Amino acid sequence: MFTSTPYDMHHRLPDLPENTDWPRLVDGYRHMALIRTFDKKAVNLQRTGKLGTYASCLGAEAIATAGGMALHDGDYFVPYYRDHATQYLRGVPLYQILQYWGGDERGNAFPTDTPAARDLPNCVPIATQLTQAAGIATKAKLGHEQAAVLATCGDGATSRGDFHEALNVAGVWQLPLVVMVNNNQWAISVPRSLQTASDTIAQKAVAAGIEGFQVDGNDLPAMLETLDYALDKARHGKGATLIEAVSYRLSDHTTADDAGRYRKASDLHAAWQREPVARLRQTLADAGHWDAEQEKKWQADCQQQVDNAVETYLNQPPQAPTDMLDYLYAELPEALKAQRQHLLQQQPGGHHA
Amino acid sequence: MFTSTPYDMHHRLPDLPENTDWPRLVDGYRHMALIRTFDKKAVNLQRTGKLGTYASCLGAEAIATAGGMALHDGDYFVPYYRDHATQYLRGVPLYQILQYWGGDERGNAFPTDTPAARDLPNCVPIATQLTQAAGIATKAKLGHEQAAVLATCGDGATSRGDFHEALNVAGVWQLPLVVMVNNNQWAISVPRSLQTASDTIAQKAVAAGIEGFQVDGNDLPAMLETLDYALDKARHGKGATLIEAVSYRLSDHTTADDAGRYRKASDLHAAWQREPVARLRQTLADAGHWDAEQEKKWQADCQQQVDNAVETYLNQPPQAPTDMLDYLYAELPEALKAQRQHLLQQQPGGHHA
Amino acid sequence: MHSAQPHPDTSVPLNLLEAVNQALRHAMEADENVVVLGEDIATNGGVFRATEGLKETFGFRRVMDTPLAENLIAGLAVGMASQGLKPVAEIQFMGFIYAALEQLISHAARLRNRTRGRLSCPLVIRAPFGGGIHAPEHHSESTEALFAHIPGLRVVIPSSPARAYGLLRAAIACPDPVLFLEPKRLYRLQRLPVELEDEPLPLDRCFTLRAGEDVSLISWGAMIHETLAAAEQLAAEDIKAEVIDVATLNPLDRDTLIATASKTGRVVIVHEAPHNGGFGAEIAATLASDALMHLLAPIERVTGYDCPMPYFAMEQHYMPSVERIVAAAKRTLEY
Amino acid sequence: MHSAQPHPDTSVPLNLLEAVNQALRHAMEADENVVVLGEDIATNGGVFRATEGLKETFGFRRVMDTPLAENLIAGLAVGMASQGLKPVAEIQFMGFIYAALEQLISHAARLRNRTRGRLSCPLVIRAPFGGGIHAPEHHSESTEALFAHIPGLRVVIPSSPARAYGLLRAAIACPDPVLFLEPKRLYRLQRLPVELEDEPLPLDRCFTLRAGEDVSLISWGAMIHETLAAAEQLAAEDIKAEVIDVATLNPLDRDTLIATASKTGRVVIVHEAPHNGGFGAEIAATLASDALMHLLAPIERVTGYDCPMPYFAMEQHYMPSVERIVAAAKRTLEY
Ligand SMILES: Cc1ncc(C[n+]2csc(CCOP(=O)(O)OP(=O)(O)O)c2C)c(N)n1
Ligand SMILES: Cc1ncc(C[n+]2csc(CCOP(=O)(O)OP(=O)(O)O)c2C)c(N)n1
Ligand SMILES: [Mg+2]
Ligand SMILES: [Mg+2]
Repeated sequence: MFTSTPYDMHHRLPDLPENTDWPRLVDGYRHMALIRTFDKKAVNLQRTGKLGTYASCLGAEAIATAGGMALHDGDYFVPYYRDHATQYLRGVPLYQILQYWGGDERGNAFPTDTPAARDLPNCVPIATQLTQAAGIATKAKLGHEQAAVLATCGDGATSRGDFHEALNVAGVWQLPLVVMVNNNQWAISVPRSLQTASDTIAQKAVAAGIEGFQVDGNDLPAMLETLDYALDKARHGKGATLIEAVSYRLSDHTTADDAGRYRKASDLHAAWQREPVARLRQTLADAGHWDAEQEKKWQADCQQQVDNAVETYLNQPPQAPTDMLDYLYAELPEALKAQRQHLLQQQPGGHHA
Repeated sequence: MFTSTPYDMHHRLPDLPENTDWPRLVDGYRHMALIRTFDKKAVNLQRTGKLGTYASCLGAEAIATAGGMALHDGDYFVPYYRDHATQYLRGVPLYQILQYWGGDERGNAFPTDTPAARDLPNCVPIATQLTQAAGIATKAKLGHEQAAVLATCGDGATSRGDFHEALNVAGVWQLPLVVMVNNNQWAISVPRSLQTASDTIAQKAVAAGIEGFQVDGNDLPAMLETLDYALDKARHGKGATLIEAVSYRLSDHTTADDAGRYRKASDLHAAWQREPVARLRQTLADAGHWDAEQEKKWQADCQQQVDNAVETYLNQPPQAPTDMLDYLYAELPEALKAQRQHLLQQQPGGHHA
Repeated sequence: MHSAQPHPDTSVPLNLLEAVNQALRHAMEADENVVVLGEDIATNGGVFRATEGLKETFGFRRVMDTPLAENLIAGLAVGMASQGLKPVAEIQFMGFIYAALEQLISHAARLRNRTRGRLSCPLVIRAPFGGGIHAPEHHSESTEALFAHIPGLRVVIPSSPARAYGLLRAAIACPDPVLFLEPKRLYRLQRLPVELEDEPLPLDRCFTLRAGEDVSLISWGAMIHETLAAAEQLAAEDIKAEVIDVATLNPLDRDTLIATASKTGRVVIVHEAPHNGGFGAEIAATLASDALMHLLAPIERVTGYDCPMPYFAMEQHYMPSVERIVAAAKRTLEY
Repeated sequence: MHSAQPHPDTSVPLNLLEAVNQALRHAMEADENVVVLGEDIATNGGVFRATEGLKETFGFRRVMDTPLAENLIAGLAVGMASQGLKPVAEIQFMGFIYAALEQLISHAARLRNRTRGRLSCPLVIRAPFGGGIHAPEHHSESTEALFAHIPGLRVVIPSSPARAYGLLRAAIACPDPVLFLEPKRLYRLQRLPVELEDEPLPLDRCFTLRAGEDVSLISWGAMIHETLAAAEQLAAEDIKAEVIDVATLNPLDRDTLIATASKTGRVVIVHEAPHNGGFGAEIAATLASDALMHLLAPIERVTGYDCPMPYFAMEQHYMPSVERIVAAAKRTLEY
């Protein structure tokens, strides 16, 4: 029932088998490099007052990229808030990701012509997305959709009852659900060791009677392999899976946090030795699928894409204040019409009162 | 970490070892027989309109009796609502148990000179008592009390997040907590198989990194052995334990339920073959520690005790309506004085308005 | 003004529970996206039998016994609703709904707003509420005010079989999340004619159950019955009371309330929930502001006391009585 | 009338956050049964630093980083409090308190009542609340009305460093469960003198922050600051506003509120929470009933709109402004 794939703690990825799909890994590398560039820019935008509190995905690139790559268009994605790479791969433009973290709900109005159209938005109340993901999986199952639902959360989220309730119903209803835990060792300042006494997070699957895996979250090929298996299993009606992706949060919790208060510099330094992006680049380079020239060009490309996204983001027109009422119900109730009128009057040009 | 004691599905208990504490088992038998007499009477009182909705403990006698016997005076008990035997053994008089089910909060004002004095009252919102039990265990641990906390719940309760949250904190804080699940195969009409896909409930301990046992809940000696071990372990600071006590609910869920709608008569019949009271009587008789004469006398005694309790219960004076306000805060707030006055006036003799 | 006048030709006599059951059945027939879920609702047909027979007709796929977890039930419903299903979830008793609040407040009520209309959340949560049936502890709650204060969540409370049917059909058809509270004391009170082929009832209108000029009695849920009885008693003394069933607490039909208060100048608001912060306060505050110049007496609130509903031995001392309503109405007249 | 006049000799300048921190420290020094628990409160000293330094002084046994689960935090606190500890639990943001509601409603607020005084539940739940700091989604809630409607649960909201200190000391000493809501927008606003050796402040009294005869401005929490600013503006036009900080929503000090309304005849109630079913309704309803004959104008409520607090880009459009308060006050005067 529960299998543990020991993950490599060193800075090199394990050797890959002969039949490795190199183009897929190169693609994966490109995405990871792009999202890292994006992430750095987002942190800077926050520092200069152009973005709100932002949750960096530094160190989570392989996990979220693998999620985005392994999902099929007909699948569903239920994120937490560190899944920028997955969202991007589902079709959310980078500028909209910035718009969200810029305090603007329009960032959640994903383009309707992409797989992201029906994905849930970022989930801020920890773990609450997981029972919803089970509900979506139920819908997919009832409709014989042969679709999988991928839901993500952090190691801290596993302490909330929601995590267990969702896994439990996924087990008993044999739902096409994959719950992937980004075990980055911290929940803000609380280390994994104070979160739970279980040796692994993967073994929590035992309580729900489903399969659980522990996998190196800094190893894109391993992540893809595990996700391919679990999502495929879900699509074929073979039940739910818990994946513990072991990583390390290389950033502060968010831009509002100062990890220096609780994290040892030596731990952070050690974690950098096995960070996912450099590891994959090394593997690709060693195998002759990536070189310095390509790297230089791609980095420039990434910068360009991110700069464009920032420009688009900064040029979005402001929302109408009445938007706060206009999207709440399918139709504005009679009872809110006076408030809407009042809001209109508060606006520059309107009649103040 | 997780051990499963296969339980005996037949109508005889397993053979007992040489050093069996027979007087303790005879005591246990007496308690179980008493509570069964009580239970039958309580159901009848409900049928004749003298009690409210009542949760029968038919089939749970060994579990709850073992709990009451294994607890020490300095321990804490956190019940659900089928633990009449434990409550009785902690010092709650039978009439007060009736008073509770008679719709009267005074039934929760346990005598102050008994171990029950600090026990929590029955818990109606399923599973909510478990995190509280963890809180009590934390208090016991902080105070170096060498005391254990025993909390109970049903199989249905294991689906609630509270169950997992409580076990998880008990694991990570190494709390002196024992959670005992009365797995009676039903949560009202929902069978165990629709509640969870885990093979056992005991294995849910794996998620919390604590020890879990499955034990035959119709086997008083086995229950005592397991509880002795787990409570002792707790008292000695060795951490928390989950116990799955496998039983069968021989009654309707409560007097408001009709199990005939969802339970096969043959299943019920099969369950009666291994019910805990007759089984223990047989074992004691076989070993020469109990005979028909003793049985007759004790049954008469039980009847007498229960009749006395019913009389005391029925003769309790009514509460003052102002009690609904007077116990809410330590001191009646100014803001409630007018309401209290109003309540006084509503009473016969008072001024209606 | 919406009054449930039965069409003599096609109406059938149903009690409130049967009306709920029929509404569920007909909604499931009309739209295959409607599914029901909850504890004990499939094989057992619900502890009150509100879902009786649905599993037999629609099968386990659309009638789901969930594991015992209210937070899960709400989360499942949110997930389903986000993708176009129309889940109708039962919470067995209102006293057990609190674990579902986070999903309702933080997700169900906000999903449309926070995705700027991309996703919506057309779920219905049904829960029996209120006291008076000698139930166990925690089984007799009336905490509707908590929900009425959640923007984005509709709160609907029927007080007759016809309104139960018509409002539940409307709630299920509604693209917004709805909390549908069923006054369990009325479940089997009486069979009354229910017109099954009418349009669903509006979700934003009060119902005027009795017209009158002297005093307005405003209530909802089971208390409507004490309120109507009080109106009857007042009539015997030639006092004409208007009785308004608020029925939808959010959004609130302020116009009808202001109109009745302006007409009679005297208002008694009746609810079973505790006084402090009860929803009667919102209505009283609205009327005191928007109908102030018409008020001839202070607004009276006849409510439960500021304590939890007592365990059943003292229930009747807690519940607002016909007597208290009549006395309050007279106070407004004698002011 | 309780006004926090500093004793010039022993007072120290603190901001609201520091006052909370000092109150926790002094309560822990005074009573070894006081323990604090929550997410990130020990090593990190709380995400706002309200518990900074406590772990260093009192150790991990009394300053507990819990696993990430608000329902657990509340349940732990209930269990501890039932056995004589005095837990002070932090919920990191009010937007994450909903999972704790079941424990608060069904247990904390009832334990004394349902055991007829055998057990009690002297816990404090602290939570930062309100908007205005450009926080992420779900971090800017003001849902105090939900809690004020729970009988048995005290709801306390300070609006200055001195009241934060004095009320938190009182809340921790109180044998009843208390929800203590901290207006996070004020955390670091200004340092003001706090008298650390005074008696704890009363938990059932409003504070009159400014006396006046023309109009009563009633508010609580961060909105006190807009309200005081509005009073200042009104003063410039020679309108004397009385400003009342309600401070304890449950139990509510109706006497002080009725007195001010009776004196001025004009009332403006200000809160950040949405309008419908907000706690302003309870105050307005009380005054419209018990001070009706003194009212010279309809009671005004200046509140948030009936929608969730918007994500921060539109926060300022949602928040009641000084301008809106002044305009409402003038409407009552021009009525
Ligand atoms: C229900 C809830 N409680 C608390 C918070 C505040 N909070 C935000 S992130 C976080 C830690 C989450 O840790 P983890 O689940 O490990 O995810 P990570 O951020 O490490 O990826 C906390 C406590 C929240 N957002 N929601
Ligand atoms: C939170 C909550 N949800 C629902 C109920 C209604 N209810 C009462 S008992 C019960 C089933 C409990 O089953 P289980 O935990 O197996 O205990 P058992 O009664 O079988 O001993 C339910 C659903 C409740 N009391 N509390
Ligand atoms: Mg983490
Ligand atoms: Mg059971």
